[in-house]
Parts: sequence; structure tokens; C-alpha cells
Amino acid sequence: MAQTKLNEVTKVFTEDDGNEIVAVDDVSIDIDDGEFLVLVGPSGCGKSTTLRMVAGLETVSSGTINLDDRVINETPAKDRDIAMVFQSYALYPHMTVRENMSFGLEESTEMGDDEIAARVEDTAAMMGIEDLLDRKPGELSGGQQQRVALGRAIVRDPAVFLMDEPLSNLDAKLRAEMRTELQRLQEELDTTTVYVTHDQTEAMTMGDRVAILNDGTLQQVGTPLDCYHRPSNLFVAGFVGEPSMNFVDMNRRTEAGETVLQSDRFEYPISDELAADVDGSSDLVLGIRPEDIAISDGAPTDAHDIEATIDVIEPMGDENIVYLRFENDDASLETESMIATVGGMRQFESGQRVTAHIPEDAIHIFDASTGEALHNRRLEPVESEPPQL
Amino acid sequence: MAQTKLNEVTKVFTEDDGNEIVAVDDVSIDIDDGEFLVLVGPSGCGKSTTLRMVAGLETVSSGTINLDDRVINETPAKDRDIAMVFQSYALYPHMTVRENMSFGLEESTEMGDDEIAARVEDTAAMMGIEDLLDRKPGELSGGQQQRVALGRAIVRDPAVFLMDEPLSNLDAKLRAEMRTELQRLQEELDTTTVYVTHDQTEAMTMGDRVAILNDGTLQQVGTPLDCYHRPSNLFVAGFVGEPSMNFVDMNRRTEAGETVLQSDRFEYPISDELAADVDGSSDLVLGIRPEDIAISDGAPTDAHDIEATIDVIEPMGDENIVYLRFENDDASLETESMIATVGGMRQFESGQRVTAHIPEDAIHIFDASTGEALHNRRLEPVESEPPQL
Amino acid sequence: MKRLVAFLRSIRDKRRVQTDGGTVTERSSTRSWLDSDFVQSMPFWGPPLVLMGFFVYAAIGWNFLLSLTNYSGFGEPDYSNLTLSNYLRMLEDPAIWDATRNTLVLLVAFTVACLAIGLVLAILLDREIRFGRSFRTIYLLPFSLSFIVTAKFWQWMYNSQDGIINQFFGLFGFTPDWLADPRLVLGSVIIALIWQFSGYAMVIYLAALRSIPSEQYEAARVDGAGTLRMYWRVIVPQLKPAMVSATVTLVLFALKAFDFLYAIFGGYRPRQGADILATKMMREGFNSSEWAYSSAIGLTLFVLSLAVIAPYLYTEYKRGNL
Amino acid sequence: LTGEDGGTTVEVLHAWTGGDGKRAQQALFDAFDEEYPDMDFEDEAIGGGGNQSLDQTIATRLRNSNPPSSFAGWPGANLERYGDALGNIESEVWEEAGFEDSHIQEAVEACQHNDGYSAVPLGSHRMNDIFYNVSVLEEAGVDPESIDDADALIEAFDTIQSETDATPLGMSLKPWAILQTWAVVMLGTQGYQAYMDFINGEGDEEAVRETFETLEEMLSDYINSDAASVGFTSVNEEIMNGEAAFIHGGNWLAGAYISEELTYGEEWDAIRFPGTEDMYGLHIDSFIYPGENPTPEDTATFLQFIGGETAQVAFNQYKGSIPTRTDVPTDEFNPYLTETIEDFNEVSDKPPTLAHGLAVDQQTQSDLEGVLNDNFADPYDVDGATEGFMNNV
Amino acid sequence: MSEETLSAGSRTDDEGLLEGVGFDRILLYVTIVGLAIVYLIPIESGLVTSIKTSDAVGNTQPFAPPGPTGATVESWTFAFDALAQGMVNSLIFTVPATILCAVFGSMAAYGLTLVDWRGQVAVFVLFIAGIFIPYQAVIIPLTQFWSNIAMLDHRLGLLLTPRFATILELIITHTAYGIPICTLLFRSQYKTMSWEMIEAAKLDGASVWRIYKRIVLPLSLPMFAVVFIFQFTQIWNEFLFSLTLIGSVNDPAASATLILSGLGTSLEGIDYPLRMAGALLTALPTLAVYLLFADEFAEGVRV
Ligand SMILES: Nc1ncnc2c1ncn2[C@@H]1O[C@H](COP(=O)(O)OP(=O)(O)OP(=O)(O)O)[C@@H](O)[C@H]1O
Ligand SMILES: Nc1ncnc2c1ncn2[C@@H]1O[C@H](COP(=O)(O)OP(=O)(O)OP(=O)(O)O)[C@@H](O)[C@H]1O
Ligand SMILES: [Mg+2]
Ligand SMILES: [Mg+2]
Repeated sequence: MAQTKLNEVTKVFTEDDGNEIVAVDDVSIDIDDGEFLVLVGPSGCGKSTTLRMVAGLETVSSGTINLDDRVINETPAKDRDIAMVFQSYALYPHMTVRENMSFGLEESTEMGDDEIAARVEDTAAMMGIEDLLDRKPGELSGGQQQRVALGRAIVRDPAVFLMDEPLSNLDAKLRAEMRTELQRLQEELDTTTVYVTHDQTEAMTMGDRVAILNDGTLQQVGTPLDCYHRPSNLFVAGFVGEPSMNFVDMNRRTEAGETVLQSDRFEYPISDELAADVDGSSDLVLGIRPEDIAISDGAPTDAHDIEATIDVIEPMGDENIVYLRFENDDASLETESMIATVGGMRQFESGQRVTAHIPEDAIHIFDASTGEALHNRRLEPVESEPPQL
Repeated sequence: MAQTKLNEVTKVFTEDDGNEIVAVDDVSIDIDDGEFLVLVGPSGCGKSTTLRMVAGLETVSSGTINLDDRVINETPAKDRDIAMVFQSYALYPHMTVRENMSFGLEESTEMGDDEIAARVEDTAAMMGIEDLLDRKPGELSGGQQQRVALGRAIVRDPAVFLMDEPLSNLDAKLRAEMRTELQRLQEELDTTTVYVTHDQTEAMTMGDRVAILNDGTLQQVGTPLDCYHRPSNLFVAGFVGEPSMNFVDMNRRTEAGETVLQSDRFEYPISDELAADVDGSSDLVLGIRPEDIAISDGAPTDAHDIEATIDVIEPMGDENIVYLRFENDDASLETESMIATVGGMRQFESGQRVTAHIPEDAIHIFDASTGEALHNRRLEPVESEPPQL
Repeated sequence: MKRLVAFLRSIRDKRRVQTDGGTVTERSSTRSWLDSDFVQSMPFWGPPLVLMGFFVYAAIGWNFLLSLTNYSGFGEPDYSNLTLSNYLRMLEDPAIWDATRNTLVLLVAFTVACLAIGLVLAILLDREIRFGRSFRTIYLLPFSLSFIVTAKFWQWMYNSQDGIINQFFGLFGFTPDWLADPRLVLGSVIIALIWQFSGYAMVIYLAALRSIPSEQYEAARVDGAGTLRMYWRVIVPQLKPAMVSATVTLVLFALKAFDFLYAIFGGYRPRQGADILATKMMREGFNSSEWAYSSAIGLTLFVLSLAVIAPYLYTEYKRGNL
Repeated sequence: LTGEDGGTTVEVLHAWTGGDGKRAQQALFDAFDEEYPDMDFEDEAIGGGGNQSLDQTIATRLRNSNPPSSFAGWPGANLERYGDALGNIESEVWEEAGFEDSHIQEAVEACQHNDGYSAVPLGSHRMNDIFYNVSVLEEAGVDPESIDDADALIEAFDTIQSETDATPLGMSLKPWAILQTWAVVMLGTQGYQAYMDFINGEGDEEAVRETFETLEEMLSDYINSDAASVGFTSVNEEIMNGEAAFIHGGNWLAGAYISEELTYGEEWDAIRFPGTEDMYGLHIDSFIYPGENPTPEDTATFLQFIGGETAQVAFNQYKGSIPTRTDVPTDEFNPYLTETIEDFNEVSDKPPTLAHGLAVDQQTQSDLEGVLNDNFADPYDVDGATEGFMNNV
Repeated sequence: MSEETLSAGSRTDDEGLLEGVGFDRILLYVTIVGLAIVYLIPIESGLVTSIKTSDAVGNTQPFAPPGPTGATVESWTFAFDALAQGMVNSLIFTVPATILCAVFGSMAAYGLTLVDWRGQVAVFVLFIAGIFIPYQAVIIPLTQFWSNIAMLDHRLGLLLTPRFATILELIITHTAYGIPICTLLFRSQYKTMSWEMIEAAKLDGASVWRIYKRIVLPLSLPMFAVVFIFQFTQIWNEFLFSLTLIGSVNDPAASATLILSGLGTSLEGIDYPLRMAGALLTALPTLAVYLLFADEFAEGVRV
């Protein structure tokens, strides 16, 4: 258990032809003792590279990595007291589960055989794999292999766990199961954990905090809901959530003392309070999550009600994904579209004219040029839900 | 374009050790001209085998396959006028895109070179791959390869398209994109298509009808919403939808003229109308979809309100997944649990006591022994949604 | 090996103590040098490299040096006067030209035939044959034999009176002396070598065929191609990498055909029409003690094989297969 | 580095591994053992590929400075290939044993090397005899005595061809075998002087060409069909079992007949190759003395024995060869060899053999064999072969 | 061999379906069996000839077995006497050289593959190129080296008889020239080995050496089998080194192939039964190894 610190860590790969690839760019994260940090981001954004630098499997190009107060940049992997769980499990195929689990203890500690055996048994019991101890990895199912891989890391009782997409080789059902189990274990062991994933669900549900990377640079570190509801920039807003947030390019103008956002297809007046947030910029992006758009049959009754046409409906059973098209008279402009999600039992038809309500409380506004979030939605918890049919 | 019929088709594989594996068991499906049929089911249920029998890549053990009125059981693959898109794309790596697309025409038709070239160009233009025609598959991205694979099938203008998980090698974003494109194409071309997938979203959104297979046998054929809301048996109910339907084992008893379903943890009175549906059986399974469970803070007010404890909440941003635990005084019985989904802005805490409302309109009842659906939910479309915050 | 690293470490540690105050980066860079993969892996590849490098590369260098002397007979080579005279002598030696021509004919005919026959065998066996493994074993059987053994068998096969081949051709009243007739002898040698090595080409092709996903076959069939067209247009072109690697190896087997020729002709001098550079080289050296000249021929052979291998290695390198 | 490992053992290498050669060498070494029972002596037969294995072993050991005490080999020009690797035994052997006087002059000269002596002759084969199966000739009605020139010989071949099933001329087309026959044809048709001119590098192209033409006439029609692939010894078997009539070779052939216990004059016989009646085709076997000798004194003793009467009688009577000494009594030798010995002393010319190292050095001999291999081993290219011969001597 | 078919999913063509179990299929089997006969004939003919008397050789078809009167094992006993010593010699140098090649090859491949450092490709190219060297280009320096510089028989004269000195030369030579191919074979396996697994071991605290010993070595045991088989046949079958380093058939260190090359060519004439017996006897170990491990062999020769 330890506090892990990344200070302005950068990793540059030099390719054979001399090209330099900046895989990780000036990333600083403090990971608290016992924290579960999830690292997410699109493919190639440098998640694995970051993790591997912490593990000591890649050298650090610049910056430092601290474990407690020790700089570990130069410490070889084998001396870092870090355990890693790989996507492919990376079990030793010629060893039994017992040997797999003992290996690390034998190599990295001075423990006696009995002690090792006892610890392996204990951990195996905790993981529910005591019956498998004498099997080889080839004789195990995917889920069991995953458990062994975890057990192998846990038995060493390391300062930090690193996990690189450990569940991505499992099927959906097993993945959900193992996800819960992992969470339970981490709570029980309380070992600092860095977890790489590209799965939305894992990112949202597992971590104490989420660190979002894009193109090697750190975008935001915060609790999952923070990142969902208070994204610090366009990238995070768009990356977190599925279907992702709707974005509309807007211009700000002031009309009779009232601030109005104007897109090609519709205008959207905003309150003074909100106008103050967006004061500096005039090229803006309005963001609204699909579930926050309310759709009704009636005519617009509100300044935030906008007429729209339903393009396509994808019924998913539990909900319908509705593709909305906003049009106005100027046919020369491109149509704008949004995605909304509505309850699965509601019925719409393609081509139907509806009114989309975009509540001011739920909108995000970003600076179009920098991508910075200028305003995030209001967060007022709903205590009770109206009966839903 | 053609009507395709599977009549009691069965496929038995004989393994080397003499074991017989019934991969497809007595499956009959009529596929209409121009229909988009999606074949879903768990891994190993016989989806691919079915498709391959239609393609002529696998012999049929018994039953017949008709293309229009022709029995094609004995027709070799190359004479069936069927195009297939493979999961791995199966592009010919040594040929350019143009050659890949021409190959089928050269082999299966008498067309002249000019005509072939023209058709290839046309199709490529339609697929937006005209710029790639002189590249080799190795130089294309996954999405481009997928487009070429589709183009290669389309250019032949076959009677039937067969697609075996064509999108499963793409990442989530590209998959969503290609899914829409495929739908658009199929509408445009109006060619009979059989599409194998194990992706819920694809199954729900792409097909005119869905055929659900389990263990080689056909479970249900119907529109996606039919299968979601009116599953014909426990398997379909559990297979379609994510998170899947909650099931509770129930006994039926009659009490003062009123029919009550009794589980270990709670009882659930049902109306006479519904009681009539379940008349024959006393061992029942009650099914309720997570989104149909309404959760509130107040005390139970209704016979269908049940007290529960919140076990875990997984906030997903747009919604929260709530794990409910039902308990009663008899500690010897196992607890029962359900999953409910509620709006993302609502706040609950782990351990909180809540009331779960299970509306009678939304429940499904199955025979516990046969798995048959005895009663499916009422389908009363919700016309307008209450404003949601 | 471990001790070596430990020793280096101890030196480093000592130095650190002595200087007492080297900066952190200095210390750590020495340390990381010792921990670097290069140093750590050296004990593994170093000794084999030294052993192999000495016998291969030092020997070739030495051979080159020898080829510049006029070393012959029983004395010691004299390295003081190095000239290219042996190479000039090669240019003037008609036997060299014959041998070169025969070497090339052997190389090309043997390689092409092995590749073709191997391909046919591989495709035949790729078609879900019962006892397929047994047939594979049979076709590959000759590959396990020594050149000398093969030579003995084929000497008998080719025997002008009692050999099987003439027993067969005798039915048509045609009994040439396969190993004596200058027009036939090279062909006869090549056929025997094909017998020995076509199974090898087959195995290479089979492995490549196995690695072609069955979807390729299925796609071709769904696309309307018959079996022959399928193989010709879809499958065979994908065997190109296998063909390249088989070619290189076959060429090398062909270059080693000396053993076979020596054994089947019972000495350094094959029948007219079957002399190749390898036999010529051995004859000049080990029969006539013309060591320098012989070295020059050996080096020519090396250059010849380099011409085949270098492009291969280069493309393999480009493809990242190395 | 004078072979410490050999110590005091006298190690003698030769290639007589089978048949008459084996018997002859046994007789030789038995005789030596008898005479010097205390000497630590070892003879080693290195067979395989004719003399090839022996040559190679010698070459390797000489190059490794690990020579044997002595080895069997041809003297004459053949010695040139060993360069400085041979030692001089002029005083220790030749002068001490007085061999210069007791051996024929040709043998004395052949053993000289680097202004001294490096070999001691053991015996001599006659190279200009042509042997025949008596009954085959009788069946064909050919009178061997009447064959007085090459044309007559070819006529005889023709008769045999038409009258019997036998092959007229048993032949192996191994280059050395062609070479020895070529040499005798040249001697027979062009005469001693033309031959000597040729081997001295002053050959007359016309003479060479005519020789090839005659040879072509003989080879192209009258030899066994498998001549290109069979070895010389198996051809000789055909003579013995009557499948072939004539064979040309050194008179080791006689040794083979003797060891098969065939009767001279009744079952086999020999005539001089037509045109060489007054010649003795000279072949010499000798023991050669390597420099840096591991056992100089004992080797000298051994070589003195080799050049002596006991050894020459013991060995040659079985080998089908005759002593190079002029003073050996003939009583131990069979009638054929006795006749040969008599001839040896009477003929006017003793041309050195071309195919066995006496006439030309080893490289030249090898080149000539190469020319024959490439041009005159069926098909027979007279022009190419002539050109090759003229260029290589 | 077993009845296993070669695993190749659905590569049979179903085109023959209409004609019943197709004519195609029959033709296919006829071709395959016919070719098998062609491939076996030289060996079969050798085998029957080896047990014929010299009369029977002339009287019977070369591929037909001898009648009871024409059969003899004389050639085999003679061949055995001639070759026994050579087979022993071959074994004495083949086995250690094979083991050394495999060990060095495995180590080099590990050092060049599983440990990640720049420049390993360059070193690897040196190894690979070593596979393709024609021995004629090195044979003269090689003989010079052994006979004039190393001179093991002199230097180690007290420890080794000349016979074993020569055998030691052969062991070292074969090892040196076998390393490249073994390295390639091992590397082809190591490249497919999971890199993550090696990293896992690193994180588990194992050093480079320990990873080799505890992870890589046990996992390459199947490859060792392949390399042993391959290299054993290669070295056993080799001839050129025997010819040049041993020098003579009569040398006490003569290898089986060297003796075989001169067998049956003695003054008695060409003895085909003896030659065939000798050839088969010499081939016996490699044939046996090969027939026992045909599949491993077939997988292994993918150079
Ligand atoms: N050894 C390497 N040499 C050169 N470039 C590399 C190397 N390893 C990674 N990269 C590059 O660094 C960038 C980051 O790679 P990294 O593996 O960390 O991404 P990732 O976020 O883990 O992606 P994924 O989700 O696909 O696993 C990528 O552009 C990748 O191409
Ligand atoms: N060639 C074959 N030989 C023997 N059994 C086979 C063969 N092909 C398929 N099977 C078996 O038939 C059953 C159905 O296989 P199929 O490939 O059709 O499943 P699937 O529904 O496509 O599964 P997935 O979603 O994993 O692709 C499986 O149990 C499989 O093991
Ligand atoms: Mg990664
Ligand atoms: Mg499938």
C-alpha cells in the first residue's frame, strides 16, 4: 500500500525510421493510498504506456514516478513491489495454478516454502479457486484464468496493483460478474490500484476516481459522476456517456438585454446567471445529454422548446433512441440533429413532428475554440421519481 | 432477390471420436423477399452453422432449404447466387480492392471486362471506397476493409446476402457507424439478408425480424419489440435486453377468491384476468424488466409495492443501476434480489430502505417447468412522457 | 555469466565509493546500463555468437585472404603477396564456366521443380485426406536421409542394366546410361535430388496453407470459383512468402549437392555435364592441393548464395519477420 | 612437431585392401616381420576410391606435419606434388644399399626428387599388355598371334562382335582407364618417340589426333554398354567369366587371374598391344619417404628392405608385377611373369606410364583425365580431346 | 500412423455431391497413393536388393523380393561389420553436438528475442546469414584451423587419443555451424511466446536468468524436441566435414557416412546388395527418429 505520484511524466518512443511518437505527454496524477483509479481514453491514447511506466516495463522519458517518497524511475521492474494483471492474463502455461501463484513469492521474497504454501492457499481460498490449485491454466475457463491472474497478483501483497484491461477477454456476462468481484476485492484489500479500461461501464462503476487521457495528455481526473456531469472540456463530455452528449455549434448574441445562443437551426435564450459564465467567448458549443432531452407531441410552450422532426427511432426495448432533425426555412444550411433517449414504451414514428425540450438546467456550454467547459449543468439531485409507466 | 425457406433443417456433426453434435435442430424459418432477418443466440447455438448451410458451405443433414421454389440442398455454393460477408472479412490479401470486387463477377458470370469494371466502380462509389480501389486490403483500416467486404458482396447483386457477425471486429464507434450504414444500404438494395450477430443493439435495431436460437433450436421469430415485450419463453425473455429481465420463482395460491403469487420473500396478488392466463400451472416464474420497477422513498401504498433494501448502486451517468434486496423475517431463506434502472439524476444510498413498485401491467409470467410464457406484459403505448428532470 | 555481471557491479560500486559523490544521474546511468537489456542478454547470445561468428565469418574472411595468395601444395600460405590472380584464372578456366552453368541449371531446375511438385503434394494433402499424416510422412521420408544414402539408392535406381528405371524404360526399348550420358547426367542428378527434397517444399507449403483461414476458401467458393480456379487465383498467390522461404532453403540444399555428387560418382570428379562449382572447388583443393584457387571458387560460391539470400534477408527484415 | 604421438612405431600406409593387392602386401609385410621381428611396425591399408583415400590421407597428414613413416605411391613426376614435404634418403638408403646399381635405370631416375632420392621402387607393372579370354577368342576364331597392328585388333573386335555374344573390348570409361588405354594406343600407333615428345610437352598434334581417332574407333563400337558407369575391376570380371574378350590394363590383371587361380595360356592369355612389341610400358610402385620423418632410422631400414630382393620377390609374385631389380631370380614367378621379366630385360624402350604418375605430374595427369572425362567418355569428341591434350601438357 | 486426417476445416469441395462420392475424390486418392509409391520405390528397392545374393540381383526384378534361395543377410552382416565403428563414431559426435546446438540456439534466441534491446535484429541477421553459408566457402580455412592451429591431437595428446581428438573437432564444428539454424527455430517459437507473460515474470521479481530457467526453458521443451530431431538428422547425415576433417575411411574416427561413401566400391566390383545394406544401415537412426517423430519433424522444418 502506497501513495503513487506521477510528476509531469512523458514518454517518447523513437521509431526505427527516427520518427518520435509522444505516447504520454506531461501527465501528473497523485494516486492516494488505497485508491482505485481508473484510466480511460480512446485507443492509442497512452493508457497502457502510462501503466507500464509505473510498472517499470518502460523507461520514463522525463518526469518522475514516486512510490511514497521514493523516486522509482530507475528501479527495475522486479524490485518495485508492484503487481500487474494483464489483459491476456499472462499465466505461466507450464505451471499449475499453485506454482503460478508461488512464483512471485519465490522470486521476490525470502519466504520459506511453508509460508509461501500457506499464503497461496489463503489467497486461493479468498478467490474461490482452492479447488483449481493443481490444474494448469490450459484446463481453466476464461473466468477461472482471470481469477488466477488476480490471485497471482494478490498473493504477493504488493504496494500497487496495475491492471490493463483485465476483463476485456471475457464475455459480457462474465465481465459483469468479475467486475463486481474485483470491486469487492479491492475494497477488502484496500490496495492502491490503477485500472486501465475502455469500457464505459467499468470506468463509471469501478473507480474511486477516473483519469481521462486523450492523445497522451491528461484531460480530467475526478469521480465518475464528476466526469459525467461536470466534464472539464468537450473531449471528456463527448467521451464519457453512451450515446454521447449532443453538441451544437452556437453563436452568442445579446438581444434586448437577453443573451441568446444562435445555431444554424434554432436559437436558445439563456438566463443571466448562465450568460455570465460564457461571457468571454462568442463561439460556443452547447452540449446536452440524450436523456435530458424531453420529447412531447404538443406545440412549443417554452423558449427552450424546439420543434424537430423524428428521423429514425431505434427501439432498444428498455428505451428508444430517437434521432431528431432540426430544420428551419433556410434550406441552404445543413440540418442539425440530436439524439435523445426516451422510455421504451413510448411510441413515435419516423417523420413525426415533435417538440424537444432542452432544459436550461441540463445544458453544458463549451468554448468552441479551446474546448474548455464554460458552464456545466446544474446538479440538483432528484429525490423521488414520478411514477413511470 | 428471393424468398428463402428453411424447412425443418437439421445439421449433425460427427466428430472424430464418433460423437454426434446436433448443431442445428429442426429449424424452420421463412425469409421474405427483401427481408432483413437477424439471427441471434448465445455462442455455439448454431447461428453460423445455419448460415453456412444456406450458403452451401455445409451440407444439410435433414430438411430442405429452398430459394424461391428451388430446393438448393444439393446445389454447390458457387452456383447458389448467394453472397456472404465474413466476420474476418476474408478479403483476398494479394488482390487490390478492385480485384477483390471483380473476382466474384469474373468467376460467376459471363460479363465482359468493361462491364465488370463499370459495376465495380459503381458499387465502390456507392460504398464510398472509390479512392481505395487500387490498394490492397493490408493497407486499409478495419472500417475500410469492412466496406470492401460489403462492396464485394453487393457488386455481385446476389439473391441473398448472408452476414456472419460482420461488425464484431470493429471498435464500438465504428460499429455504430457501420450499423447505420448497413441498414441504409439494405433498405436501398432491398435484398434478402440474413444477419448473424450476438450484439443486442444490432439485433434490436437492424432486423425486420429477429430469430432467436438456443442450443440449435429456434426459440422465437418476430420483430425485435415483439421479442422484447412478448417473449415466448424464459430463454428469450432472459436473452433479450440488457440488463436482463428479473426473474423470481413463485407459487400460485388462491386466497379468498383472489390469486396470489408467493415467493420466498414477498407475495404478489394478481388480477382475475391475469389469473386466468396462468390457470394451469402452480410453479411459476415472475418476470419484470429493470426499467419497469419504480422505486420511491415512501412506504408501500399498494399491494404491488414491496419493501426492499438497496444493495449497490452503479451510477452510469444517464441512469443508475440499483441492486435491490428483498428480505423477510425468515432468515433461513435466501434473499431475493432484483435489478432496477432509474434516472441518472436520482440519488440513493447503499443500504437505504425503499419501496419497489412492480406494476401488474408490466409483469411477465412463465411456467417454471416448461419455460413457456403464460402471460406477457400489457402493451399500452405511452403517448407522452412526463417531464423529466 | 551472472558472475560477470556481479563483477562489473562490484567495480561500479567500488568506483562509487571512491568518487563518493557522483551525481545521482551518473550513478543511475551506470546502473541502468548494467541493468539494461543489452548487458543482461549478452551472456545468452554472446557465446553462441562468438563460436558461430568465428567459424562462419572469420572463416570466410580467412578464405578470402587465402584466395588472394598463391597457396598450393603442402607448404604454408604466404600472405605477403596478395593478388587477384586466382580470380583471373577462374575467368580463363573453361571448366569454371561449365561448372557455373551446371550450378545454375541445377539450382534453377531443382528449385523450380521442387517448388512445383511440393506445391502439388501440399494441395493434394490439404484436401482432408484420410491418413493424411501418413502420406505426409512418406513424401517427407527421403528428406531424413543423408545425401550419401540417397546417392547409393539412386546409383542402383539408375543402374544401366538392373536398375528399376531402365527396367521400366526397357519396356519401351530405351535404356540410356543415366549417370554416364553427358546429356542426361545432370537431369538424373536433379531428379534424385527432387526426390529427396520435394517433400520439404511440401511441408513448407502445407504450413502456409494451414495458416490461410478457411474463410478464404469459403469466400472464393461463395464467389463462384471452382476448385482449380480457387487454388489458382486465391490460394496459391497467398503462398508467396512460403515460396520465397522454401526457395532460399532449396537453393542452399542445391549448393550442398557436393555430397551427393561425390557419393554417386565415387570421387571428386563427376561425369561430364554434372560438374558444379562445389565439386570443382573440392577437386581443386582436396584433390589437387590448389588451395588458393580452390578458396577463390569457394568464395565465388559464397557470393552466389549471397545473391540469393541477401534480397531474402532484406525483405524479411523489411517485413519485420526478423 | 615430429609426431610425438607416433613415438617409435613405424607406420606405413598403402591402398592394397583387396584381392591380389591384399595378398601381395601380406606377403611383403610378413617377410618384413620375419626379418625384423623386433621392430615396432604397423602397416595400414587405406582403401576406397582407388588411391583417392590414400592420397587424401597422405595429403592431410603431410599438411598437418604429421606424416607417416612411409607410404606407397608412384614415383616419377608424381613426386612433384609433394614439393618439400619429402625427405632425402640418398645416403641412408640408396647409397648404403647400393640401389643405384641394382635397380633398372628408369626406376632409379623415377625415385629422384629435389636433387636427391625420396622413394624406393618396389615393383613394376607392364602397361602395354592386352589380356584376353582364351575360349572367347577360340569361339570367335580369332588368332591373337596374328594381330600385328591396331587395324588388325579392330578387325578382331569385329569378328568377336559378329561371332560371339561377348563384348570385344571390356572397358571402363573412368578417365584414368581411358588415359592408360590412350597411352598404349599412342605407343602402338605413333611409336615411342611421338609418345615421349607428347609427355615432354612437345607433342605433335597430328599424332595425338590420330591416336584419338583410333581410340574412338575402338571405343565407340566395341565396348560394353555400361562402360561409362562401371569400374575397371568389374569389367575384368566380365573377362574372367567370358562376357568380354579383350581388356587392356596393367598386368595387375594377371595378378587378379592368378589369385582366382585361372590357368595362364588356357583360360587367359595376353599379347603385347600391337605396335608395342618392343616396348615395356613402365609403371612403378614405390614407397615414398616423407620429410620430418617420425622414425627416420627405422624407416630407412624398412626402405632398404623394400628395395631388396626378399621384398621384391615376396610382393611381386602375387601382385602380377615384376621386380625393378635386375638381379632377381625368376623361379618364384609364374610363367607369365617370368616372360615379362625376360621381356623387361630385352626390350629397347620403356616408356613411362601416363596414367600412373611416372610421365607427368599429378596436376597434368588430373587435367588430362578432366579432358577425357569431358570430351572422350562417350560421346567421343576427337577435336575437343585433342585440343585439350595439346593444351594441358 | 494414426488415422487422423490433416486438420483443415471444410477444404473438401462439395462439388462432387451431385455425382455421389465423387470421381474427383477417387482420382485424388489414386494420385496420392501413386505418388507415395514413387516416393517409396527407391527405398523399397534398396531394401529388397540388400537381402539378395549376387545371383538373385541379376535374376530378379530390382523391386521384387528375392526368392527363398536368393535371400541372404550376408550383405547386412558385412555392412554391419564395416559400419559398426562408424556408427558408433557418428553417435559419439552427433549426440553432444546436437545437444550443444540446441542449448546455444535456445540461449541465443532468448537473448535476441525475449530481451528487448536495440540492435538485436542486426545481431540476429548475423545468425541467420550463418545458416546460408555454403560450406565450400569455409572448408579450407576450417581444415587449416583444425590441422595447423588448433591441432587438438597434439595439444590434448595426453588426454585424448587421436580418434577422440578428431571427434572433438567434429563436435565443435558441427555445433558452430548448427547454432544458426537452431537459433532461428527457437526464435520462431519465442517470438510467439506471450510478451506479457515475460513481463509478468519480471514483475514477479525474476531476473533475466531466472526467467529463462523457470519460464522460457520449460516452455520450449517441445521445441527442444523438434530441434533435437532436426539437428540429429542433419549432423548424422553430414558428409563434407567428415570427408575433410577425418580424411580417410580407415581413420578410427571415420563417421558412418564417410565409410558408407566408400562401401561396396572395393576391388571386388560393385556390390549393390552391400551398398544398399550399408545405406539402409546408415539411414536407420535417422529413419527411426523420423518415423517416430514425423509430426514434430514436419512442424519443425519450417525454416
Ligand atoms: N513500443 C512502442 N514503440 C513505438 N510506439 C509505441 C510503442 N508502444 C506504444 N506506442 C505508441 O504509443 C501510443 C500509446 O500507446 P498505448 O499502448 O499506451 O495506447 P493505449 O491507450 O493502451 O491503447 P489501447 O486502448 O489500444 O490499448 C500509441 O500511439 C502507440 O502506437
Ligand atoms: N465442423 C464442425 N465439427 C464439429 N462441430 C462443429 C463444427 N462446426 C460447428 N460445430 C459445433 O456446432 C455447434 C454450433 O456451432 P456454430 O458455429 O454454428 O455456433 P455459433 O452460434 O455461430 O456460435 P458463435 O456465436 O460462437 O459463432 C457448436 O457446438 C460447435 O461446436
Ligand atoms: Mg493498451
Ligand atoms: Mg458463429
